[in-house]
Amino acid sequence: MSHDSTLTGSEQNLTIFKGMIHSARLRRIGLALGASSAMFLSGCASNAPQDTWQPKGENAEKINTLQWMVFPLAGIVGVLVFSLIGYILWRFRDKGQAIPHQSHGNPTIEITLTIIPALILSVVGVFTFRGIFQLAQTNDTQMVINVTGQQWWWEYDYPAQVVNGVEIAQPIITSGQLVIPTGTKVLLRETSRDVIHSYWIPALNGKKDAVPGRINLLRIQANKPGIFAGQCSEFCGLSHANMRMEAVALSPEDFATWIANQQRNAESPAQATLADEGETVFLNQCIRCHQVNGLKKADGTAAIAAPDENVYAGAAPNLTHLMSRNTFAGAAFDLLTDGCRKNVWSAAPEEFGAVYLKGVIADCLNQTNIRRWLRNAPAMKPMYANPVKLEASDGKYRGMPNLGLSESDIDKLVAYLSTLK
Amino acid sequence: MNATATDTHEQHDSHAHGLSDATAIKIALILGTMTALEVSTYFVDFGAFFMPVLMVLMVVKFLTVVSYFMHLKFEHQMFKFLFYTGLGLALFVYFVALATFKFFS
Amino acid sequence: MAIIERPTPADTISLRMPVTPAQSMGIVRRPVTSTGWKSWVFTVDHKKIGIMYGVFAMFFFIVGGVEALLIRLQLAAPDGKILSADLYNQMFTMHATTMIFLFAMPMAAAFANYFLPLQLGARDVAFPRLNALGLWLLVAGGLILNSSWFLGGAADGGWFMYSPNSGPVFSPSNGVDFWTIGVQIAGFGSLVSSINLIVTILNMRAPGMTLMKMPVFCWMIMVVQFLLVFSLPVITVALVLLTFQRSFGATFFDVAQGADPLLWQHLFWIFGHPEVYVLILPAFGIISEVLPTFSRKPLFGYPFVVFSGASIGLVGFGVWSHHMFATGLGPISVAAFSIATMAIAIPTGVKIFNWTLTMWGGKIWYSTAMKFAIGLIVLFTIGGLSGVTHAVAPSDTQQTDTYYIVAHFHYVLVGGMVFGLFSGFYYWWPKVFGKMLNEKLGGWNFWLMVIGMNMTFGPMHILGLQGQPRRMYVWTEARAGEGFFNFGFWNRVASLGSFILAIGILIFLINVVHTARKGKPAPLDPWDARTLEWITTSPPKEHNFDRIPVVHHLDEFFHRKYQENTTTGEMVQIATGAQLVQAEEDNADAHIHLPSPSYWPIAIAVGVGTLGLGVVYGVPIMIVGVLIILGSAFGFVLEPSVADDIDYDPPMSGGQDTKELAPLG
Amino acid sequence: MFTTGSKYYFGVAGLGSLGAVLYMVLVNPCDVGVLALLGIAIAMSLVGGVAQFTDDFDADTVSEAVTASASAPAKSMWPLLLALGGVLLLVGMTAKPIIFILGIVVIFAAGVEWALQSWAERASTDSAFNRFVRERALSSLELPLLAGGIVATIAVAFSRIMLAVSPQSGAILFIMIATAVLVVGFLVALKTNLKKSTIAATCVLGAVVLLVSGGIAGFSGNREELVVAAAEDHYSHKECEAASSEHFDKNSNNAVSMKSGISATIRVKDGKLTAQLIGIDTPVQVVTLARSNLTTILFRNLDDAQYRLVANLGTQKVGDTGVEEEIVDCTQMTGKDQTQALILKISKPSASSGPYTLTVPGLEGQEIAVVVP
Amino acid sequence: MAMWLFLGSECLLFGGLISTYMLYRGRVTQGPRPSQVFDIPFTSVSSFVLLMSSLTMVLAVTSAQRKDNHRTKLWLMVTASLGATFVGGQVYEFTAFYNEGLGFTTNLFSSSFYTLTGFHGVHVTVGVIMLLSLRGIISKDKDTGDRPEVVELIGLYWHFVDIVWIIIFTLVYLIPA
Repeated sequence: MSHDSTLTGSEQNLTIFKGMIHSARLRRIGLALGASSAMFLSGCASNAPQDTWQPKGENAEKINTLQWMVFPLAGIVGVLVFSLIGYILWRFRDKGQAIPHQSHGNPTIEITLTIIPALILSVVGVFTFRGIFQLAQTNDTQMVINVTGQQWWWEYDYPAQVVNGVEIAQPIITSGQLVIPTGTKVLLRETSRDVIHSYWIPALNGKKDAVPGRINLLRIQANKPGIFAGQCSEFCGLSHANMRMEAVALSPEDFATWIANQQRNAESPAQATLADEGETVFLNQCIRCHQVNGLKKADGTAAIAAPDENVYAGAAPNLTHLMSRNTFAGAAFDLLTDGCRKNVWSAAPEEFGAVYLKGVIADCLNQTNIRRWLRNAPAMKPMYANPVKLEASDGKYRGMPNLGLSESDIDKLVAYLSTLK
Repeated sequence: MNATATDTHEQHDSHAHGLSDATAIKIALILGTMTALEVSTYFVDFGAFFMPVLMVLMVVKFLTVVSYFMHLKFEHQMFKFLFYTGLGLALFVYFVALATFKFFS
Repeated sequence: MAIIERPTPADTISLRMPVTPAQSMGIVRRPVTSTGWKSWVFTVDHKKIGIMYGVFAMFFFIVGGVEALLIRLQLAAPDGKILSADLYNQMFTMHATTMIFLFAMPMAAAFANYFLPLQLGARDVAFPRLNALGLWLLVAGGLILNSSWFLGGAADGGWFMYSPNSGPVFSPSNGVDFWTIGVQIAGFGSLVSSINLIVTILNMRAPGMTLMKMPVFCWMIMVVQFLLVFSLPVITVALVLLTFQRSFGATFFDVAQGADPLLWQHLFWIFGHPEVYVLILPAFGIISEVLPTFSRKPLFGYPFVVFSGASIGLVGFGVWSHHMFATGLGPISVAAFSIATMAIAIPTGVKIFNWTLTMWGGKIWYSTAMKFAIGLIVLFTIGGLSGVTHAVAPSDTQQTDTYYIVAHFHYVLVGGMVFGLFSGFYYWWPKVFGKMLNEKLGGWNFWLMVIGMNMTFGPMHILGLQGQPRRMYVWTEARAGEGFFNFGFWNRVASLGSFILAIGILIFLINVVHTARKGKPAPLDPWDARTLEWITTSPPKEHNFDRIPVVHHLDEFFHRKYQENTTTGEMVQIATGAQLVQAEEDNADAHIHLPSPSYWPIAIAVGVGTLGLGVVYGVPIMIVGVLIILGSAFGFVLEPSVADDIDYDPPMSGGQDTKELAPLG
Repeated sequence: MFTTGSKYYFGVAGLGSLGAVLYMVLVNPCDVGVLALLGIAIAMSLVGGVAQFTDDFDADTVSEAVTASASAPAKSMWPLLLALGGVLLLVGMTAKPIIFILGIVVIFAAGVEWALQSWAERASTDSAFNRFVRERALSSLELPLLAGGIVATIAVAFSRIMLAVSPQSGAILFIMIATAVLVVGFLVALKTNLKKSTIAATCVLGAVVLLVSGGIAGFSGNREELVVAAAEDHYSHKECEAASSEHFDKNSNNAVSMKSGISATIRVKDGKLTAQLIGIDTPVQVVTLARSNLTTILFRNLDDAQYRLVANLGTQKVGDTGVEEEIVDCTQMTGKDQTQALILKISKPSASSGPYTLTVPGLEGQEIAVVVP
Repeated sequence: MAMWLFLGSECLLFGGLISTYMLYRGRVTQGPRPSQVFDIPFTSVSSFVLLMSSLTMVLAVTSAQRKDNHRTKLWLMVTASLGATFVGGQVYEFTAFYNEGLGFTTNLFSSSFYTLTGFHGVHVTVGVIMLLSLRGIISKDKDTGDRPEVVELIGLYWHFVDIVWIIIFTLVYLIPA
């Protein structure tokens, strides 16, 4: 069926204008064209990752039901009104008739025409009312994830809890891709560290703003394993367009595997490898903001990042399991090459978990993207990273600065980062 | 009182605002008393009546000044409409807005 | 024939004052020039002010249009390179701000200023000098807003300017300062002129014109002015809070202190939603004049149209939070605002039905003005229906901040408001300039705009439902999808459409130039119109009416031309418009008092502008601004109510026949 | 009485001494500026005295000039004021910027007045008309500025008095001043036979009293409590002990007006400490807070005893000294059924300097753990 | 009429400022809280003063309607003096609060408090300036002309400032105590 009955409306509207000057026959042809084109359009099943009409979870389905009620209704009303207008425009065109009787109206008709829309709307209103309260329900939640937005990426932290019988003993921090188990009612507690963002995975639920200082609740649930795209949808400054996110649904078993992996600390690469040298570069540069759990400084103490001293938001993505995610920099860029990405996105639900849990294997690593990023991040994604212009934020960056790394450092870092699975 | 005498005398000549100097002074005294009562809540514990008493006094004072000092009571309907629309809208809009911040819970 | 009586040169010299005061006194007198640039700058004539509003608005319509075209160019293909992220953000912010504050509101004010007194049968507005003040404040605001382009970058926080993104840390350039100041000043201007217009409507109607015999255009303008009077102070509060935070370090939106960013959103939308009706209702008023004229029938259900307009205004104050369904208000608030939002669809629907039924049984003349009016009905209905789809709050959470919303409000504002204003251009052009706009070019203008508009904004419905959010300086192939509904195709269509729309508007400008140079002089009553503005010459004289008309009917002018044949029930013409105008001239009033021009409105506006710049650039400039305001405000108040006789060129004698000022204007 | 010329000199002398007093009050009593101003005052009084004595040096010519022509320059004090402005400017350069600014203002005002006056004098040959011109041109500026000046003077003088005296006597004084104004008003209104000069004298007297006492008060400085308060700034440090603190807990109240955006609510009921998180329906004992995130926590006391909520957020190094300092934040003392808000931003993970806890002094052994990953 | 419309509009302005204050007065992370700095006896006197100035304004208006220039000027002066004292009181209050550690940028309470009462204070000041100027105009211009209306308009404005203070006094000062 049509995705958009208003589209039918605009088709219709063009039709009407034709009808206005031409004959009724043409108008009828136009109508027929409009109807058939609507059917044609609906025939083309699209594959848009952010389509709002392809719900993949309970709450999105509830919304979709309401959409299926109100859109056709609006379409029908539109068609009726436009038909009436078209008819009037043709019937009462100036054919040389006398000046019409100066009728000032007809209260019966008017009251009727006021009551009819009121009735229609009150029916819609009842369903809306019910829908709002259903969507706000949280008391049967099975899992909680804290979602924090900042310019221009999302952080997810999973508090210690037991999900579907699997224990998350230590809090997990990840970013960009939200991983959830299928068939589980997951509650997102959203907030922000700087400006207002909005979390929106169309396939799972409508959007909800992440407001600094507030906790907003959004419940999502995925029916089947798969990956669902989203995009920050509240204007949040310079790189708003590059603040994306993905939600990954894994079967409960796969999810347990994922959790087990996330609970691991990173291990240092073998001595005297390129990756080992990369670790040194990391400890010199990246650790200022990016945490890698388990990473130790040369003196053996734990290396703890201090993003609060360098970045205005006070946080930077935790890179401990970077290669378990498919994207980086606010899910704006792929860690996977195009081919591998396609494999993940088009994987059938049954095999999706296996494909996803492989992470970014060496063959699939998108070297171009990650190297470009390390070479000059702000050039790839606009950010406030020019130290000269940071007076207002006490010299703290908003986003990642250009680190001025040498090509060999970049080689080493890439080697090291690939070990962070 | 001298001024009052001339005032009542001339009252018919002036606009029909119906507020003589004497009445104005009486109203001011009443308003003063109410303010004193309000202030007393600071020194005396009114318990559960604290908020309602203050609110009622505030509203009464407000309306008294508006009706008599600003003689809105004696003015044309249109003037009342203009002012009270603004006032009513302000009350409605800001009450609702505060309610969304869970101000009253 | 009445004239504004001026003395003959023989009366000039007053022996008491041998020195010619024109050389000596400059600013202490009221200016009196009636030609040249001074006659415009210092004018208090509502018609001249109306025209200046129009010119100003048209200029910014073009500016905003160019900004829109740049935006569409950037988005025509994935990863657009025409604008940087920063510039794009400034562009969409200023596009919205310009179109709303510097085009739509001034253009509506242009129509209101010009036609309100004419339709009411008045000689001028209630406070002519305040009227001029409103205009010049708006100009000051507009200049300040746009000067930011050249002074370190324009505002980049969106026209909604949500905190904390608009705070000093997240928008470090001066752009937001200029924005708050500019909007604030323009807002003062609107406040001043709206108070003026309300008083005009309530006090200065022609004898016999009860409120329910007043043209619908005046009604809609009155509703709009009430909306402005009661919503502008709210945005003033919001802007003051933001200015204090940015310039003086206040903490209002500082989350670290415990502030709640939603405060801004509430204040903004308490203003912002009535503002939507401020934009659309004048257009409703215009087509409520155009449709009856060209259908040769009175408006169907006049009281219903009036009351639906008023109730739209009233309910419009109770629905602001539907812009905030996704902000986490809690289900109760969302439900309440959702229902209220649906309720507002009812009066809107009533209007559409009444317009439609006005045409029923009529004798429709498809002039360009009528075409635009019909275009408004159809396009606005589309926008209205898509509006209903997001009054359903859960559905809105999928649509808000996507291109679906962009499509919705452009159908409402371009399809609704702009089409209404263009309908007004074609309808009233002969009245204002005495020449007919070319109908053939008008046809091109209309059809290109219809096609362009639908091509631009129609596809945005699809884009939005496919999940393309707004305000993104690029869109990416990775999220574009495949098949018929992919982003790429429809974005290209939209960009193409925007240029067609632009060509349509260009043709209007060509039409204007063409008309000015070669246009036919307009007949006195070219459209067989219905309301009082046509009972005088085109363009109207400075004093509007030779004789203040006495009103007996709604559509007075029509009823003076036609009478119902009591037996057959047919309307029979008893006089032509030209005859009626002649009759008025023959029975002109003897003495007509009009206010003198004044220096002070523009002086105050200069002072306010200086003060505004001072907020950005430092206290000394502020002091200068305050001094200018103080001086000119007292000059304004103390100004003699009558220009001195000797100020006239040639000077005039005696006081009784001079121009006269409305009290405390 | 005084001759025309001497009036101006005495006027300037008066202004000079007034300026000196103001300067002493506002800027610094022992400064070169005071000397300069007093010098001007004395010099001008001398010259004024001479002028008075010699009948304006040569009275005849002056009076002749005035009567000779209506268009002759009228008497003007603007040049002198201009000069005074210049003096202020010079003094200001050596002394205080405020004098400098005052000088600029005076010069500006005198310049404008003078220019307009001389311009008005040439407007026509009719002096009445010229006055009219001058007034119309200037009253729009003079009126508001004069009014503004009066408001400012009264406000400054009055507030200095209030700052100097104790709050109690301040309130009484305030009542007395207001009553005096009212009473004088009513008296004048009722007694129509009062002489104008009496009224004027009363007003002048009132103004002088206000100004002089304002000057004295400003000179003697703020009352002691305020000085102490300004020095100590005792509301700026939080005292998080179990006992009530003198300043921090003074008049504590539970006006947590805005209850939106709350992340967690901590309750004390029957001596038990529990935490409730938004979105999670069961009470918890461990709270996970995201790093560097602003979190509002409500503390609600349902017991009779007074408690406060204390957040112990580990330690931080103080500068380069290597000394570890505990980071503690807390609410005020909270009485029964009262609520207080605590706004936290924790920038270090609990792994680095934890563990973090929320405790209530007086309820030992109970705590809510805070985990910051 | 225009004045009433303007006052209706001002209702929304002060409504917004009062709401902002109400919302923020309890959110204090540092520095003093409302109940710690307010000096209720003093502010009560302020309120009385403003209330009485409303009375004298009424008297000025009635005098003007009687074309009694002498009393009009007198009551205008008295009203202006009371108003100026009120402003002085506010200056005192602000200075005292500042000394106690409550700067404009200290916390949400201080920002919203100073903005609200400052806006009101500016309104009072503008009112006093208008009163004094009006008095000056009446002195200079013997012709009363439309003066009663002008006195009345300024009176309306003055009373409005007073009713705003009635609300501020209760909501801002008395309630948190």
